[in-house]
Amino acid sequence: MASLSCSADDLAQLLGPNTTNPTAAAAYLCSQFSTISDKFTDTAYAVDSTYLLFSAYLVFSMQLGFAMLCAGSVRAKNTMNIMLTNVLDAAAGGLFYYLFGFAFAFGTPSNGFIGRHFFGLKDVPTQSYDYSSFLYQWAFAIAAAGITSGSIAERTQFVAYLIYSSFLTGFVYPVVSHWFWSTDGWASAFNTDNLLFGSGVIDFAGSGVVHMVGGMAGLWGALIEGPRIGRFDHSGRSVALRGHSASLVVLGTFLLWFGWYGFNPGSFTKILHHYSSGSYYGQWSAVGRTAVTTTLAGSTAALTTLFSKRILSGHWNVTDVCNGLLGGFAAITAGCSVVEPWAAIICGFVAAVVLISCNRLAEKLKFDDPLEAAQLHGGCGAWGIIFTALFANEKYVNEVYPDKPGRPYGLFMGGGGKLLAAHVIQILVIVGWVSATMGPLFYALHKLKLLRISAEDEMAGMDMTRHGGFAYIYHDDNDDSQKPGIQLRKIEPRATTPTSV
Amino acid sequence: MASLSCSADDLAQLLGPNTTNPTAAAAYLCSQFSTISDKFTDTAYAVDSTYLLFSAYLVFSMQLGFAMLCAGSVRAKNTMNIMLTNVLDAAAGGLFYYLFGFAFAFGTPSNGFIGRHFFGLKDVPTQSYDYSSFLYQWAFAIAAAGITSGSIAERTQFVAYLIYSSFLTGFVYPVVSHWFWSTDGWASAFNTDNLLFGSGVIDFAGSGVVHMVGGMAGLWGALIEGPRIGRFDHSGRSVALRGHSASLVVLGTFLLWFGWYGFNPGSFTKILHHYSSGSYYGQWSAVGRTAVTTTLAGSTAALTTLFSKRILSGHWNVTDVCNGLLGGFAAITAGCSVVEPWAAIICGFVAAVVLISCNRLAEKLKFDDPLEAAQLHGGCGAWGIIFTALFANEKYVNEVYPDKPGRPYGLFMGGGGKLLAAHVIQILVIVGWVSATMGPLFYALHKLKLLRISAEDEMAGMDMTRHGGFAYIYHDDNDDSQKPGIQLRKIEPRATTPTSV
Amino acid sequence: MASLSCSADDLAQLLGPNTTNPTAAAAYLCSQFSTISDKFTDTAYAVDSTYLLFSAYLVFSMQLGFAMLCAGSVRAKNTMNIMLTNVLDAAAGGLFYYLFGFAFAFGTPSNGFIGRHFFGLKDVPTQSFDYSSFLYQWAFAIAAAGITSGSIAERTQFVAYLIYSSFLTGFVYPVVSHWFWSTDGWASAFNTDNLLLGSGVIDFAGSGVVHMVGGIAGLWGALIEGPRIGRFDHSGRSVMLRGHSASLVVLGTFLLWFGWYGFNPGSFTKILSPYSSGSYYGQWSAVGRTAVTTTLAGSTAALTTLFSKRILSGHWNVTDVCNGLLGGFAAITAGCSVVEPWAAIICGFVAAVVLISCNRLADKLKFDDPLEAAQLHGGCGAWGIIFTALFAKEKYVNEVYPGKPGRPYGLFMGGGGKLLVAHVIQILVIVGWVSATMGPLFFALHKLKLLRISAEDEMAGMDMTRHGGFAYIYHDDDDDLQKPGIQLRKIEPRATTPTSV
Repeated sequence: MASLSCSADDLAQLLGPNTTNPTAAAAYLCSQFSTISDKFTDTAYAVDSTYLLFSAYLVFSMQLGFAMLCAGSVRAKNTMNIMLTNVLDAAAGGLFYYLFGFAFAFGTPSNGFIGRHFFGLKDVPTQSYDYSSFLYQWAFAIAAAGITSGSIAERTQFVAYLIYSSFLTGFVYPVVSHWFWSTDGWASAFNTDNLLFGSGVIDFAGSGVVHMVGGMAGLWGALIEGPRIGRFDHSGRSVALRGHSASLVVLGTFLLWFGWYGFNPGSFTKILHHYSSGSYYGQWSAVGRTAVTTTLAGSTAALTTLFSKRILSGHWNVTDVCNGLLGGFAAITAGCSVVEPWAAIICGFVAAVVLISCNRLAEKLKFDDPLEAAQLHGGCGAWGIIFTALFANEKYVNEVYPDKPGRPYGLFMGGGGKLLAAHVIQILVIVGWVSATMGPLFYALHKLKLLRISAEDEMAGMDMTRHGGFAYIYHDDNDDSQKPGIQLRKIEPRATTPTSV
Repeated sequence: MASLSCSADDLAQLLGPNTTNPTAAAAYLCSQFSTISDKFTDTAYAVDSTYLLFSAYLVFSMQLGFAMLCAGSVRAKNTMNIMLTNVLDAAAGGLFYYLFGFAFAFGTPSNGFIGRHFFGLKDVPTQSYDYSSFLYQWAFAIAAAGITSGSIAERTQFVAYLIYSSFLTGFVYPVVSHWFWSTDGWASAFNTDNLLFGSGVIDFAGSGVVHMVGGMAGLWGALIEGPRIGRFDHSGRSVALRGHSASLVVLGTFLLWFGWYGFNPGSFTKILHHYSSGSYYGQWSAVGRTAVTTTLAGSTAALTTLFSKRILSGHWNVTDVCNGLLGGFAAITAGCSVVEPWAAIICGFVAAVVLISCNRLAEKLKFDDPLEAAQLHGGCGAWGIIFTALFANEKYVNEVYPDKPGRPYGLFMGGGGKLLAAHVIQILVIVGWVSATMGPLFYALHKLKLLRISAEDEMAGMDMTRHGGFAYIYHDDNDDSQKPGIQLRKIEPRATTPTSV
Repeated sequence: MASLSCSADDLAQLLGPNTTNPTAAAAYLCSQFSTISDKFTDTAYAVDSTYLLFSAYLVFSMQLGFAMLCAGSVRAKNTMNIMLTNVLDAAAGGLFYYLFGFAFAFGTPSNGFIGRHFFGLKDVPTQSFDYSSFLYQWAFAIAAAGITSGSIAERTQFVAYLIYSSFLTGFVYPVVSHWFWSTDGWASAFNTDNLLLGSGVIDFAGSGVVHMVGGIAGLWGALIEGPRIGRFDHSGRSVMLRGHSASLVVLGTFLLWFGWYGFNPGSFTKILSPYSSGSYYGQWSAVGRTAVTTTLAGSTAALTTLFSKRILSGHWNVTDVCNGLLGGFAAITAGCSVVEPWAAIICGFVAAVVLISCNRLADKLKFDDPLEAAQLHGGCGAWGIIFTALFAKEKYVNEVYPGKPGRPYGLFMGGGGKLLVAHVIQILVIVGWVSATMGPLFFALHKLKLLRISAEDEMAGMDMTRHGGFAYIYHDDDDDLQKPGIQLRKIEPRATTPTSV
């Protein structure tokens, strides 16, 4: 890349002694170029920060999406509970990620396992980490916790929730993101020293780091808690406990789709970065391509699910389509920046199949996950990691992860099996790490009777017993408001005039 | 515009033979300027791509707005159906627009009628079309399909929906957008060869291309299907079938408003474009002005509707205000970038009147459109096209559509009638083309008994019969969950234990 | 900061007479630098406009947040009413702010009390005010009106609402924003002539200008109207009148959080502004820091509220947590750009305590504010103003309000008490001004019987009596559809045919 650095000495010599004051002329010109160079630096910081901040805001809007998706997917009697967990994911996550999480994840210089600087944002901003980086990474961290809360919905004590959520956002997730995304991480593709298998793991926006971590944590939680009462009947047949509002599910899904445009294309973190200066093709094109692959993977997965479910269950089901869509997104997240658009279609198609199979398997094993979060984020996330190792395009890999020419790329694209090996290791390591940390935690909570609510509470719904009342009051007994103190009772219709919703 | 191109020969001559090495000095300086020029190119691409991508995300959020607006405007028993169509608009639209749509619309070089390159994004990115352009145009395409789905809501078979939606997004809409927006389009104001009436059609963000196309398609669909059961009683009087949730309507309307800031100002596609370099007035001001005209038109239409409806019907109606607001937006869309803010107020006022009149007319003709989509997007869209031809400001027209000085502008602004003639032709051509393509399609579906659902299904609601159950379950029969297999039954309250919300 | 201005004369002399054509060579080089300088100007305008416009869109999305929060917090029978007021805040606000408001607030040159240019955006754009500034300020203005509408919800005549809303958005709020934000304002920290106490008021994004104004206006409205029927029983005990949908409350809260990233960081209005050119630390870092302080203050307030309410009321309450969160945001708004992240945690903690205390006090005084808007925006807003005067950091104050070195800063940071005095004056002045304008207005409306609805209407709900029907119809009586004219009746369950959801 041509630079604007200017040597006044050289230029003075070129102008030569016949020029009246060559030194001053050269210094003058060089100072102009240096000013220009500084202004370009400023511009790049401003543009990239704008890009990163608005991407962070989009990713944050996914938390709203999760809240609405979860709320719509549970029964009305547990709506307040699940929404409170989602609000607190963001709020408690904000504090813990500020205090420890960001430091564990990106504190540099550090060893390959865990970061050890930047606690409480000390010494930030630096050359490479500005406040906007923190905000962006925080939005990612709370997404992981949000995934897990879906798996254990409708039957978990609120205190247990507070404990696991802090632990996940503050420690488990940051360590994983350190491994794969920090420049010091042992498996990071950005590692400047030595890359795992000469390649490192290409988990661009976190199919593994975010989705599998959240999904695996949910898997252990749901496994240890066991299914909700009534989810499997006495003869062992699966009974769908449908969520209370499909409108909220669709609202949440669309918001997640909207936010995913911050999640995937935003993961470049910089947009003013040329691949060859002065050309129309640069990182801005790669960002656009990432948005396109994301869209196509989700769309394909949605359509595949639509028709598969039509064949399997006989009706056109909107909540299944929404889950399929999200499965496609979770899968493309790892490879979104390094695959061709046509490959994204394959990714989405397989993701839908993976999700349906995982759900089948879960039913067989009597595993109950109200949001299908373990299947969706765990299963499709794992597929996404494999997919990337198969379809990563050489040119794109070298553009997105520059300065190491000849690095391995997708197996099916002729790039050999090294990337695949690295990615298999990623899956194993994530499964191992999350199982080794979250599994014992959930088990300890279980043994301490802190994990699952009582059967009576579960039947009555947590909103009534723990959260001060039901989430909805659609009918109004006007005369009730006259009666003192009837505040948090369960609303009982009167026998004489049975009311309805 | 001053450029940074630098001739080393010229500069060497200026420095002259007395300079020690004039050639090298000149080459050195010129290479610096060339580097600078390249960096400006990079910056412009990055800034414009950022602008376009985030605008595209905003436009995408309109799909969520449509979904919520439609969901709230239909009866509860058809909520799942209409939301599924909105999700699939986006998903199926993503695939079809990727495979054909974008190619038909913007594939260049091509003839004036239809594009023929870029199938499956082959050869993209080019100098003029990057991935972000595709994403932006896709978000527009699915909006057109979303409009139509509102017109035929609550009574259309799902299969019919899949067929017309693919056809509209994949062929009908792309061809129209080619005519008016592609540089090759026969009526495009960007056409570099010869402009229709020396002017071309100024449909900046698509009052005609998007809204009228969607509205006209909906008109034919709703006309061929006939009104919903119960919409007009035996004596022929109109009976309002109110939607099930005003909250969703307001949510959807606000989201559409939010997204319209991507739709209208975003249609500039570039923001780093000066009108005279170094001045505070440039395309960024025009972008801001467009956002202001959009806001004012919608606001005026909302207030006009509020007071008109108060006089006509006696109450302050929020859903009518929402529709009025959207009518104002649909109307200003064509001229948003080329009119003064005060003209936008006129635009909004008339749009509200047009919408009320169209609704009156529809009732007279026993035309039933659950979302008023044909009236709103068709009627107000047509008014918007006329409005632009009357009020387009000379200065703004020449800034937004540069390099052709002396082009016609608004009739009332002294610009002559040529623009009006071109715009009347636009209306006729859009009506003709959509009628000639979508009319026969709907008619064929009708004849094949694929269009309308059976009367029984319509009475029961499509959610129960086709989509696996009702969208909402606000009450919980706890004991039910114990009974096996009661999964998708209609929930019946029992006389013995009346349950409540 | 080094500039790119270039003197051809100087450069010609440096090149000297031995150069063949020194004048031409110098002119050539200088024209290149001038072109470059112009291009940087263009770039800065484009980047800053992009930043400001998207921030404005985010702030606009807060209106949607308000609408949903208000809708969920009132009883179902008044949903249409409150949502209509929120839609009209935006729409009527758009017109009035265009016609007068912006002129009163920012019309320059003017006196310290009120602006007097830019009516109907005449003479805009100027060097300092572009259309995008108007759009951004409009989004702020409607937020203030939105706050007030919450305080007087469920019992106010719609006409009264229209009157106060226009008056507040068109006059009261613009005058306050002129005082504290315009370069001419008598208490503005941007005032170029003489600063109040050598400091001016540092109300960066409007804890006082927006939140206290809205809150105090609401206080007077709610005080004059008195509590809702049934809010305090005969023995004077407080009876909760719970909102009808916690899902809408959470949706609204998250949208407000999302929008607050436009409100606070967006208030810089420019992002491409280096503090020292060529460094990684510039206004973009300050913008990011502002987003971080905002996040931390809200998060801390949410957690504090969660545990306080658990102790006080015995359950984990999601709507209280949402209110606490918003209280934290309202408080940090004044100082968000000039405090350290750790100070934001203190800010949020105290804000939660302030809100709880204010609510206690309100209960004691039998003051009824359905949204807690007076307590939240008034109380926490006032705390935010004090907080800023205590914790504003010297370095940040001088970066954000440059050009006046040695200005006072936070008392606890060693900056002396002048800032605190200025901020106490701000609180007094805002309370005085809003009381002197909105108090008499509400009182006059009250005396004219235009303020409060009749007791019968209040019991029946305004939707039924004024807005054409109930907001929700979750059950469908299919046979009803056949009967003509049964349109806006209250839905009564019938004993004979038990209906379902």
